[in-house]
Amino acid sequence: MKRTPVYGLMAEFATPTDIVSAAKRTHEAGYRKIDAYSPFPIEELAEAIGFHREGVALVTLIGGLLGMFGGYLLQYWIHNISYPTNVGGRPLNSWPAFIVVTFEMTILFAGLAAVFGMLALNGLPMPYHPVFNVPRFAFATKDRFFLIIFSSDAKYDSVETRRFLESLEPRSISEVPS
Amino acid sequence: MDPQTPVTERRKAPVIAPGHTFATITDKISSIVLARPVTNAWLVGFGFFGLITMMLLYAIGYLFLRGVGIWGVNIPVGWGFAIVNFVWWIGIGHAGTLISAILLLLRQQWRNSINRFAEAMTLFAVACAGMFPLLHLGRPWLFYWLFPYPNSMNYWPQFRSPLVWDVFAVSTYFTISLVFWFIGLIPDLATLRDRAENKWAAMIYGILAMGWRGSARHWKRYEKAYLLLAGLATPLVLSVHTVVSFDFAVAILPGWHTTIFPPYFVAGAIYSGFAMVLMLAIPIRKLYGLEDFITLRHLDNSAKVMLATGLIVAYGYAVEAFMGWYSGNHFDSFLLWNRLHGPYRFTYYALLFCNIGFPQVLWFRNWRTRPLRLFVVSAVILTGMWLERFVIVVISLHRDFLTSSWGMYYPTKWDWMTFIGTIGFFLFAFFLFVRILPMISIFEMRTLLPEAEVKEAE
Amino acid sequence: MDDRGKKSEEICPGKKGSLDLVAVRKRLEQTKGPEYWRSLEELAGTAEFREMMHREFPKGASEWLDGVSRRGFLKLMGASLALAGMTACTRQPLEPIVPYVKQPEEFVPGRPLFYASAFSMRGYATPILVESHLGRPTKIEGNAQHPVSLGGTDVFTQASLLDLYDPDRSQTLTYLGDPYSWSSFLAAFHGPLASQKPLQGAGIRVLTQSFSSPALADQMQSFLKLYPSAKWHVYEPVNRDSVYAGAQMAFGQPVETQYKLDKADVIVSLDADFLYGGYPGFTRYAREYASRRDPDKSMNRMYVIESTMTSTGAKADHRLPVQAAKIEQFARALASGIGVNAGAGQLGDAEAKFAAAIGDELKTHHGSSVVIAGDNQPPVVHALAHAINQALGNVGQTVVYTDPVSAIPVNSTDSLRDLVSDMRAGKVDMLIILGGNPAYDAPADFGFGDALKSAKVPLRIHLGLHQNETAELCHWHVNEAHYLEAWGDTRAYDGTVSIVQPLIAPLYNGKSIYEFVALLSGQSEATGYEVVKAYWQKQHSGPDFDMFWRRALHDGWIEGTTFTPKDVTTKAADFPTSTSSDTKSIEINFRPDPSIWDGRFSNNGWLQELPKPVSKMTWDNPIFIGPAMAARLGVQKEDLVELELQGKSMLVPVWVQAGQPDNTVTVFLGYGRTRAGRTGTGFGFDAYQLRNSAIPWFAAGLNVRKVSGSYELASTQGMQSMDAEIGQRPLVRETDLDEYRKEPNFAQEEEPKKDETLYPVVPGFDYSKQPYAWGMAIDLNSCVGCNNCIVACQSENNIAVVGKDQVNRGRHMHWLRVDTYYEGDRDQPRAFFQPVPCMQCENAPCEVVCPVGATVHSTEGLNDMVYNRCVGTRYCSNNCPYKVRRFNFLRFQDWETPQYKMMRNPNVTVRSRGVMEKCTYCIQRITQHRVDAERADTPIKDGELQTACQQSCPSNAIIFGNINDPNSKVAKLKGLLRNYSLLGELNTRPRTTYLAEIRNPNPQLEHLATAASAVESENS
Amino acid sequence: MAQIFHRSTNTISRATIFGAVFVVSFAFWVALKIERSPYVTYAGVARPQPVPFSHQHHVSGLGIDCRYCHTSVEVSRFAGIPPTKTCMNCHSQIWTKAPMLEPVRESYRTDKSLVWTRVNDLPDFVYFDHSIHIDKGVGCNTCHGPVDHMPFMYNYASLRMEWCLNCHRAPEKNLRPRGQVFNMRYQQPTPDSPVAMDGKTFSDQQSLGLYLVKKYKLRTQADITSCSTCHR
Repeated sequence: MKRTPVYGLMAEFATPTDIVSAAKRTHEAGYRKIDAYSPFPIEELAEAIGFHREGVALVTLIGGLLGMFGGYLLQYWIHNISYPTNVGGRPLNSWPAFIVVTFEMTILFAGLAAVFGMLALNGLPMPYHPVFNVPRFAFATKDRFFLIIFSSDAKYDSVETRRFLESLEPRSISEVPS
Repeated sequence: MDPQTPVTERRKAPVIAPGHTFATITDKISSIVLARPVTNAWLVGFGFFGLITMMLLYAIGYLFLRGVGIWGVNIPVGWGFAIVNFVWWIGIGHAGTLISAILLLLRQQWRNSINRFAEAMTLFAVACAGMFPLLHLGRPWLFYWLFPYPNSMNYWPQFRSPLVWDVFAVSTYFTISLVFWFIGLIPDLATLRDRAENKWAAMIYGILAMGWRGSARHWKRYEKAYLLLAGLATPLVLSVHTVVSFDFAVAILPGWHTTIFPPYFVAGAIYSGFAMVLMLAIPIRKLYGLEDFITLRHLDNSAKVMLATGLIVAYGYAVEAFMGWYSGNHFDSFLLWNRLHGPYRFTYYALLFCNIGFPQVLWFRNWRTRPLRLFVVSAVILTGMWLERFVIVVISLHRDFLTSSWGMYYPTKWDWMTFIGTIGFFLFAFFLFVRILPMISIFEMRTLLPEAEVKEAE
Repeated sequence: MDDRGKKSEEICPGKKGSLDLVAVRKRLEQTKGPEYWRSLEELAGTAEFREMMHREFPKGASEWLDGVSRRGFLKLMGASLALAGMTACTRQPLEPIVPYVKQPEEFVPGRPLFYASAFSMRGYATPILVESHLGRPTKIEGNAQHPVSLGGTDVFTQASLLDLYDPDRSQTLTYLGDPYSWSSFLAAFHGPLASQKPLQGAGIRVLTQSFSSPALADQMQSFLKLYPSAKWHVYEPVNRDSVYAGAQMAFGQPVETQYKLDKADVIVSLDADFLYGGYPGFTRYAREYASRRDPDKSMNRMYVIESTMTSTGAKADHRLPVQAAKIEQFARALASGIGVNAGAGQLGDAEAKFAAAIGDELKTHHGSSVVIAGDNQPPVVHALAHAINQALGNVGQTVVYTDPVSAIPVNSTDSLRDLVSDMRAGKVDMLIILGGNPAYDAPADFGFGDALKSAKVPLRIHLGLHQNETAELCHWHVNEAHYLEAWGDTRAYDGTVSIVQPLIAPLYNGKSIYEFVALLSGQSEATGYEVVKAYWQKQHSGPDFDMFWRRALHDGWIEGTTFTPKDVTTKAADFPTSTSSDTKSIEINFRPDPSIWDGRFSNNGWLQELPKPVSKMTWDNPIFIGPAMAARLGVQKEDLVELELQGKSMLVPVWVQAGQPDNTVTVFLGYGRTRAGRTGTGFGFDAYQLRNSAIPWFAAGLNVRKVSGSYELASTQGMQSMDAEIGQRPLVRETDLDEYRKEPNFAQEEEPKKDETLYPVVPGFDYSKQPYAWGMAIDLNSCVGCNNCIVACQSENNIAVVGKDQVNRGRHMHWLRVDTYYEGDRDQPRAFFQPVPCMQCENAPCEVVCPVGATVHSTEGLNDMVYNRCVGTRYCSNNCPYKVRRFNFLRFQDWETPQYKMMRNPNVTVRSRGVMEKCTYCIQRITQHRVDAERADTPIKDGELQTACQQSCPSNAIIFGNINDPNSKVAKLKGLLRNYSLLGELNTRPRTTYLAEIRNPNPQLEHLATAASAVESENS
Repeated sequence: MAQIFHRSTNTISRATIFGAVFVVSFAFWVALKIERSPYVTYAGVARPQPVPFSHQHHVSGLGIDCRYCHTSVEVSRFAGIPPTKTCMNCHSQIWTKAPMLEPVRESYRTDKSLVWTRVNDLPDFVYFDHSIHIDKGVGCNTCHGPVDHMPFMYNYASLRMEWCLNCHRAPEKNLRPRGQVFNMRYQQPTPDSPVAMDGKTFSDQQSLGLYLVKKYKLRTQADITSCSTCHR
């Protein structure tokens, strides 16, 4: 795909309601490579830009299962295979006693999987990003809402797209340099 | 907030005072960190607790030099202050996780303004707690033998021991609380990054924020991960104090060998935890003028939680006492007798007063909504919960099966220095926290505003 | 401490620099390890020593006082390094290994050798075997072949090993405190001795403790032949004067009385504490007594009438606590009761009934009963006892008379009195004190100390193990050789002679008493070996002396030296009244301390920390006061009281002792030493102040006044009753003979069935399939609470002494303790002893909770404790229902003092700070025997493998062995119906079990017992 | 707002996070290696000795049996270090002038012991018994290695607990006939060099080992891996 000097076009909105409707219309207009930014989570927004499957849950589940089996097998191996000892006449495989650690390991692995999974899927850390080139974007973490159409979108055309965005009555429109 | 609050507000205080916008919330909270100059009050407190932390280090140094013998522990009372403090601190930690995780699952929006520093409190409390199991070892420099690592002895930890469970439970708890707290911070760190005038501040917050830019996709994954973490932290927090209670319940000692322990330890933990939350929240909201965000509603609710958990704890005591009599096991009945008439009876009476008697004032709204009174109640409860652990550990140990091996336990100055030292360290860390991180979750506060609602565009 | 400076000055006027030297010694007592040695070299006369002192010692002293110092700091560094997780990378330092130049043939490195020898106290020997590792004696055991020991020992014998290695032992010969050589002493001594020759030694006085050594007696004779006018005195603070006087009274000659307790169905003790160490023949008596306590055979019955609560009284079937003076009356009543004309004693009601009942029983046991009078009773009581035994036809049956064991059976009090008057009269030119410490323990009225330091005695020489109070007042002090360092011989209570052979060359070139006496009779170069051997060469008529000699050394005694019974006839029986008892006034009783005796063991840490049998007191000698009397006086334990007797008074703390007779105060001798050493100095209170020659043992008219203030006492037992306020705890299961016959398995209620468990057999750990499963049975009926097992264990297992302060904090380290419980009326209680080692539970609660698996089970059912794995959570101890685990809260072991390094058992790890430890059933012995058995391809035979506590138990109360072998003694005992597990209801499956205690009360006297139990039942 | 960070920081930040994982695990791995390294275990490291005594020379060169010097090895836990006398038995006759042996002669003259550096040095809390190992058919060089090829003595094995356990968990892997215990050239049986014993021939260690385990009545694995076997 040919590289354009422009990263995308960004429109700024004042309220959650505006950005959500704007995003919906952009998506309906056939733009696919789009994104929206808000200072707090807005469930409708992701829907609006057509983002549905996030995949964190799966990662977490895998992590959890790993922790669970890993935890129990570790204990089983230690007390039955590696060095079986007679501890107070208790059975080698004292599974009731092993439950606790198994449980803790499950939680630990699941938790870490959730966090790092989320970061990885979000491609974080990413301290540099073109959108930060837009001065107004600083308000994305305060009280402003932004919609962006990436230049990589098939339907993207610097003139057409700008006109389309204007039709959404944003506070302002700015071009995001790559 | 002063007692003369408008009647309206008293009837049903909101979780956030009217008249705030996204901008005002953001500015007010972030300015505490970015704009507000260092106050003398802060410096004094910071310095003072810094000194106490030094005392802690001194006590620890001497401990490593001479051995645990400098404490009051002996045979039969092999565990003294160290374990008492450990359980106490762990318990305190629990409130943080409860507020941030369980209340989140329960959709209790009022949590949003207190969860941040409650979680910080959890971290510091668990850090304090974590010290003790290590310090109370006879040979602390071998603590790592409690972890399974491929060593040249080909020998492993003994996973039937509750102490190993502790190691895993506490370290898991600390790790999860830490990441939970941290990802909660990410969006706010981004906010600070974008607000900071100082280049270096911007840098640091920027690195920590990891380039968060609030993309809708990110938010969706973020929310999911946060929810899952909450879902994981909830059973975790319950398990941790259950495991701690196993330290006692698994032993065969009269007074320890009880099935009631897990539930009533957890309840007790939350009980003391909320007490600590209030003891921190009440002065902070005054000092930093955050009455708008930490409103009487929060105090009221926390007080109610304390009342509820307090009653569960009371029930726990009742069952213990009843079983002592009903079981017909004369060791248990003697334990009860010993608590009531033995040499440590006063600790038991004091505990009954602090944990059951006095907190009943919380039935009255005007105790729940008067910050000063609430502060006192919390202090009393914290003392009571410490005493509870003392009663469980020491009274059970000092007179067990064989009358010939009965003994007494007298804490030494080193016991006290270590205990007070950890309190100092706890507050020291907390002072640091309020200076450099937003003590209230900004982005979650934003969601509390009415305009955060997306109105259906027709 | 400072007053000692003053004192020494007035003691030796004109003695140059005395103050500094006192200061030096004082500091020496405070310093430890390397410093101590260095100082000694310096003491050996370098010029700039004194100014060095002031630079060196404060450092040393402060180091001992709190261990934060160079060494301590290094430890800190070590610890912090380690904390950085670096332990993995800290490497073992290179160790040297030093072979012999010429290795003695009999030595096999790594295997101990055993030598027969004998420990003797007051002239009475305990035959022993001494374990030696490459020439270092490390453990003392009873000589099982010897008829007197039968393997048993007493606490003093066991602990005498520590005296050998005592770093405070006097290590040089001194003149006025300055070190001198032996040769310079000879030079200085030669003149005065020679000048006595013309006077026939009129100015020579020799003072010894009482002894039985034939060789020494012979030397004495030849010395007295050489110097006919010289005098030889004997003094023993805890003497047997009244025993011999009693015999004199009864038979006209001093005779030794032996008892055959195995033949006695009825034993009556008149204040005789014959079931505790120190009593002549204790080891044998304990064995014989125990042999008759089997409830399934014919059981003996013991009555004890005593004036102080003792372990003997605790074992009595009927015990009558009365004032000491009362006992004479009791004896009279008893005697006339069986037809001896002794005049009726004035007795109270109950006492009279008691006496009558005993009388009736004695009459029905002609020839099978015995009456034993205590050493502390006046001669007349002994005479009465003799008369009673004669009347009952016990003589020749249960009572045997022989020649006295003591070589000089004179009245030691009179002997010392004569000496003092001679000293005062200036008749003494040279006083030679061979052993003992009269300056400390002589009767107060003699003023021996003042007489000694007065210029009237121009030459004073002291031979002794310690630079003690007496040595300080003498010009010359010669450091004596310990009995494990020197040759000698001695008699057991039955006269049998044992050769004392040295295990090690004298550590500090000490001289033995034989060598010193040889010097007196002019053979300055004679060694102890030559003296002793020469003497026996004379005695031995037979041809092959070497054979005889080797045999004697090997067996530990000399064939045919046992005394033959004497026929003695009673003189005209009149029994002069000695004391009039008035029960109104308070009586004072002097007793030797059960742990440190007359003070000779006060620098012995093992004994100082040994819980005394009835009070469990350590490190102190509070007075005994009965509960009722305490209530009257309004005092309780640890209160300070002032005792005032005949113008003399002292302050002492109170111990309220159950079973102590009313209106009687017992004070224990041996404490309050001022020059004992770092362990003995300054502990307890000196009771000799009140004791004078007229009242060696007891006297009426004591005033007890409560004064303000209190004094902390260190008792190791938390509570002395088995019953808590709620619920009785049948820790010691006991009943009387009739009940036992009715319901023999009474002890086994609550004993869970073998199959009552949820746990399957752990694979590979099926004990029933093992060749060995170790177990122990402790017969509470046999145990006489003599504490011997505790010291034996301490010596075998390198157990640390922690000191009074730590004991007070509940940190004493004894692996094996003996609990003493009192039941019923505290003024007339029934008392029980219960030795408690590790129970080695099969379902051990301690193991489950150990996070690092430092304590797990062996396949033979041992509860292994792995010190080097322990991180010290103390969870195991918390979860141990028997509280037998011990923790090194601080660094209790002394790692510096070189002597202690020599003393330790090389087969047992020396535990360091922060580690849990406990009884291991002497795993080192088990392993050694297993290895040897496997090499020989034979199973370990029952009885050949013995734990330390079992080996030297005089009463055979502790039986250890293989419970998988149905024919082993332990298996048989565990099969008995009275076998029970302590706290069995917890189902911990202890390998150590107990045989319930069965008493054999006299039906006639039952009402007393029932009265007691009535009180008990209302207590509970 | 302006960019705070340069483009490259993205890669850097990810690299650091990712790398951290490796750094930590590498450090851990190193620690474990060090614990087992000759630096800590001295395995294969010759010690400084007062006299450069060569086992190679005396054992393979002169064919002196181990027991000539280590006399107590069959009867005691401790094999024994030869007294100076033992050296002088020969060296009073041969090499009487060798300067190298002066310390020995001096020790003999002055009756002062030679101070050697201990080579196979177990921690003090480990109680090893030579006699029983020899009795059960564990060869000298199984633990001490090719002593007959050691000009300077060093410990062959790490003497770590895991090393002891290797054998205690499967003794059959190392047992040999008692007669061969002191044979430094003994080879474990292979098909082409079988070992004959009691009229049977064994062509592999496994079968021989299992046979000896029975014959020498070795205790079970559980027995000899119990803690009190070595620790007291």
